[in-house]
Amino acid sequence: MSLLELQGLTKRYGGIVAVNDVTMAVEEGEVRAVIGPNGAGKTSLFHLITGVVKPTVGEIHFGGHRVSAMPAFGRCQLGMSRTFQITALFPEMSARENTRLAAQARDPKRWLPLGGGGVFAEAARRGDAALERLGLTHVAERPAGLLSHGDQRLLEVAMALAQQPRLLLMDEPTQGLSVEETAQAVDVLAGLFAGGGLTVLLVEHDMEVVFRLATKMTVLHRGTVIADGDPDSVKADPVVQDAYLGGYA
Amino acid sequence: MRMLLAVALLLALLPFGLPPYAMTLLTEALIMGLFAMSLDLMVGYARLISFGHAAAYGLGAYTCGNILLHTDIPLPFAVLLAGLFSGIVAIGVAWVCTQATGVSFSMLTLAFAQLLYAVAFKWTPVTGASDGLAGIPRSPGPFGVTWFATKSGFYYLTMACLIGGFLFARALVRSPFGAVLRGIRENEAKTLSLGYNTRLYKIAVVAASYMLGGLAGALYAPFAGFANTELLFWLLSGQVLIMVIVGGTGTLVGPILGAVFFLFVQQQLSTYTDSWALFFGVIFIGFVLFAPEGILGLARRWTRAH
Amino acid sequence: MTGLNRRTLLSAAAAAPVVLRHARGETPIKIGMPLALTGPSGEIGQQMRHGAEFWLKEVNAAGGLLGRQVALQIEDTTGDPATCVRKAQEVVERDGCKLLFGMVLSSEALAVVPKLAEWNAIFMSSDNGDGRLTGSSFVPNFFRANISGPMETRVISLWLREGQMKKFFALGMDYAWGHNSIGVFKDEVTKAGKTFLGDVYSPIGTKDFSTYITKIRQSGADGCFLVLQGDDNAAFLSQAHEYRLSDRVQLITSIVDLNSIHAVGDAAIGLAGSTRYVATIDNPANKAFVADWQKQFNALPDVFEGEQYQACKMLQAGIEAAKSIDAEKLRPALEVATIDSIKGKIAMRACDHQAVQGGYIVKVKKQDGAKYPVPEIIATFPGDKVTPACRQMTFES
Amino acid sequence: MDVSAFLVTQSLNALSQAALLFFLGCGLTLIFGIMRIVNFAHGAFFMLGAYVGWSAVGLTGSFWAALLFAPILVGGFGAAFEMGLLRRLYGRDGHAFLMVTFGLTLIMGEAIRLIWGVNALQVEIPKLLSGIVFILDEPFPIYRLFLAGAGIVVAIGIWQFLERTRLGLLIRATSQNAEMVHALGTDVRLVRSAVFGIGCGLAGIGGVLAAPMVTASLGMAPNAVIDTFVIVIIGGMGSFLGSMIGAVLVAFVQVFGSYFFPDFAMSFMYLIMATILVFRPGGLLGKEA
Repeated sequence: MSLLELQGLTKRYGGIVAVNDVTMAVEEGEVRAVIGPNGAGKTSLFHLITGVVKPTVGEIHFGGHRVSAMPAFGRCQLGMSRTFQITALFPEMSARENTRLAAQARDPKRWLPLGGGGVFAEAARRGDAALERLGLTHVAERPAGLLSHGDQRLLEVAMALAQQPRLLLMDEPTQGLSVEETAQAVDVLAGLFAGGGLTVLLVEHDMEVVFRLATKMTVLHRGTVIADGDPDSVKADPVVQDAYLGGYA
Repeated sequence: MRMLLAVALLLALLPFGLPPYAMTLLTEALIMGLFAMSLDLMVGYARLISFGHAAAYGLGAYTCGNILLHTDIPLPFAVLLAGLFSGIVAIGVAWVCTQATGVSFSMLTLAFAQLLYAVAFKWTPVTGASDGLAGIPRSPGPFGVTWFATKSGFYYLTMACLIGGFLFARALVRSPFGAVLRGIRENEAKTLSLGYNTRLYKIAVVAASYMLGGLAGALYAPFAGFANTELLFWLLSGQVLIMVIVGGTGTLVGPILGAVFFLFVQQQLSTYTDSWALFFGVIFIGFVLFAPEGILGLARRWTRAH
Repeated sequence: MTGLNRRTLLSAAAAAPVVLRHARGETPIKIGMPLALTGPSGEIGQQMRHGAEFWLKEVNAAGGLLGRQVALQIEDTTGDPATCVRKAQEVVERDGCKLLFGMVLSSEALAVVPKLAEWNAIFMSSDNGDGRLTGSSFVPNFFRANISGPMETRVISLWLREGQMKKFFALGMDYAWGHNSIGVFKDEVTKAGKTFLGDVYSPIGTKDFSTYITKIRQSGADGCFLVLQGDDNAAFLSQAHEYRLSDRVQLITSIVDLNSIHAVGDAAIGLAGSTRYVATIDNPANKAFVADWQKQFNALPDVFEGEQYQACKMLQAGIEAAKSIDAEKLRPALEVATIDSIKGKIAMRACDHQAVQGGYIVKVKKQDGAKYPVPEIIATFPGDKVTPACRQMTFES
Repeated sequence: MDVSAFLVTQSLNALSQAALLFFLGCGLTLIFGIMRIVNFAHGAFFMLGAYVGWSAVGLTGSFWAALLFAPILVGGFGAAFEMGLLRRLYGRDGHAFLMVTFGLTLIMGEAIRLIWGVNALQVEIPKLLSGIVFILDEPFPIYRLFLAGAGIVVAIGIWQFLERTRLGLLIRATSQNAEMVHALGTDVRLVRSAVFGIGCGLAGIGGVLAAPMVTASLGMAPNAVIDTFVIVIIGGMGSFLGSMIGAVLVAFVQVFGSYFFPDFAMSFMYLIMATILVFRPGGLLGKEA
């Protein structure tokens, strides 16, 4: 069984069909990118998977659990961690506190109202390890709100990593970054994914980024999956070429 | 910690140097301080701006008043029980109010408090309606000890509640639970997406806040010897919110200072002039313009400069 | 040094300047007066302050009491019982007041009276109407110089017995005073063989009285008894006038004061009711009082000004008889105190500390040349008919 | 009295009360829509309207002059307050506005007490409106008909103002997206001052119109501000139409509630508010929570 399975997933807003009968799967260990032109339904699909919105029709299974009606925080507890399209951090906390709070969410004693030194120590250890992996140790004590854009994006990834997720969901990880920042961020991410052990689902429309990072691709067009496979075969697919990639390939 | 000990020692010694009226005022200031600090748990740590915190105070006061009037439960236990009761009621209140966020949350808390106010006006057997409950005794005990009923004994009881409440609140905000609250304060959506069921945390903090606020109200009833509907009125909710802001939100100590400041300044001003409200208003606006971080922030800035 | 010694020393140090200032005589007699000077009841509080200050000037000009000057320590309570308790405690503990005036609202008084024994202080009320203060909530250190709510109602019902009206309805503010007064009224009119049709209570702060006016009209009553105060009273009278209610129903109010009349102007014309004090009472003491008052303020004294002055005179009589302000000595003296003042002869009653006094019924009429309508006395009733049995709120006969 | 007469007169009466609530609520909601702040001092502006109205009647002898003059003065004062004080605080959190407007409430209340005294002041209904008419044999004050009419006229006026005029367009645009309006070269600060002034001016109209019914008194502000909150919350903060619906709903509930269930008159308003917020956290016509 795949880690994440979507079956016949449909989301309608009034008369508009944002996601139409999508069936796809994410296997353990793959880095899958969902691509598609603006309005293809990428963000809606992402919201369905993370639990921000509930599907009109269809089922979502994650790690063997049916999560279609589960609230967002419940899915996180099963091992989904996500980053946002517009960076979402705790701006007044230090980078270290950000990752610590993220790691704490995986601790069964995360709600402890008194004491909790052990919880903090364990969370800090995981958080620091995540900062290290993304090369952010040198800014660990700085308030997150004062970091550069690039570092803020990476910090968000570090927060997700600190949760030791089974599935890392990334919504446009290079959105809003300058060309240089994008290049740097992609380098770091590529290194991270190359290390293995991570399962990633990312939504992105910068094709260069996608081809650099993804091992599998799903192409959405008007809410429907029009192609699925490894990057090379998708790139070669005439339907995809016609619908989206245009002159790129 | 050393600072806390010093303050506790100072508070403990004050009864030996202060005239009785100042003791009375100080006792009330400490009660108000506890009340304001309880609200800071919500406002300062989870950005839950309550416009109806008088509900906690009034619940505590009426509960404690009824316990003392109708049972033989000793004063200290009655106070604790009333605080606990207020906290339990809060779970229901919070469950409803946390359906909403932002201004709507504030308004729901206001609606709830005003509903309680309206109920208190009609539920004569329990609340005494518009007359309130008068002649609330300071029941002796435990073990027949009557010391808590004396002026200084009651002061020490209040002090113990304040310090205990403060230690509890401080442990709470420094715990893993408190870390999540700070997350909610800074970015609730992100906290939710990290896998925290934020609504439960909010309900829990409202309950803790109501419990301490109820404790303050529970102290007030035997302190003044009466409880009436004013203790549930929105004006008190507004005042305590101002105390928290004047003192400095998210600091626990600040709101206590804010309450003490509020009470003493009002007391002094109103002795000198009928127009005390005018000066009071000017002071608030002055704080916003010149000391946006409140009394505590002002004090910190001052100590840094010197 | 023990705590006790240190405290004594501190208080001695604090008292030192006062001693110096009054080196020739004794320290002044301080009377604490917590009052609602601001807030919704502020107008009554301000009247009480005027009345007390007027008396203060008079008594100090005549050499003070027991050879000591008298001083008032006035504090604003905003009409909030919690603040009132704090302020009362403050004037007692900080300023050393053993005598108290003031406390506009009965809720304030009810909150304060349980503390009087602990403070060893005497409170002379000039305004609190709640019957329970001299009834179920009676405490030995409380005295009431004014007419209480049940007494006002009694005056009205005595007047109604003689009148033509048969059927009555009542509207009161939804708090203790309203419920108490209407309870007495219901009792009284039923005993007089008349019909009580029903009652309704409006929440404090009601702005629109139209539904209540509709109810009054629908009831088919000849007369409607009103127990309203302050803003609510003014709003009701304005709106009753708007609806021409008084064309059909005689409005009878438990208390007629100049302030309300001034607030609603011609809308008050035709209103009948009891009053605690009115400047036109015909006796030499009142004539002198009104003349002096007019000289000072260029206005007529209003209800609470007169009542406060009378309360001051009552306390004065007690102090002069006891030759002390100590509660233990003053209490017995006050219990038998009598004065002949602006409302004639008035005697304090030992059994419940209620001053026995007559009541007045006035009707508001248009007077040529006057800016506002004026209340005119149309009936008076003697004290023995008006004052309830000891510690009771109901009446025999 | 027959049932239809009762229903008609009480409904008309509820409409007249709704008009008064609307003058308050509409201003508060406009201000919230533009500035995202809760103006605690709104009740104080309402009260100021009543007192200025009283003085204006005294000076000019005309209620109509007062109705013109008082809102201008109150609105001007509001705009001045916005320009002098509130303007410095944009970008700060909500606490700052709460404190400043609460402080202003205290200052205005006391200033009014110092200027006009503690006694309630009477404003006479103008001769033209002081009579009663008979509706299905039930007497009904002309002044209340006038109030209901004034409410409807002002509501239509504001609606047209928001829809048709340039300033109205700017106000709507600013409440949608202030940065965009700013980027398009309009001085958002002026829009804010104008809206704050208009909002306070509307409260001032309410004050002048309420004075003949309830007299000008110091208790007006605290009572008014809480009612106003309720209707704005019910309608949805920032929604003009919502404040209208909220005002009508609250007025009808109060009038009929206090008739049929006088014991619960005080609770109704809050019960409705809580119920609506639980099911629609943003209010009836509010956008979000």
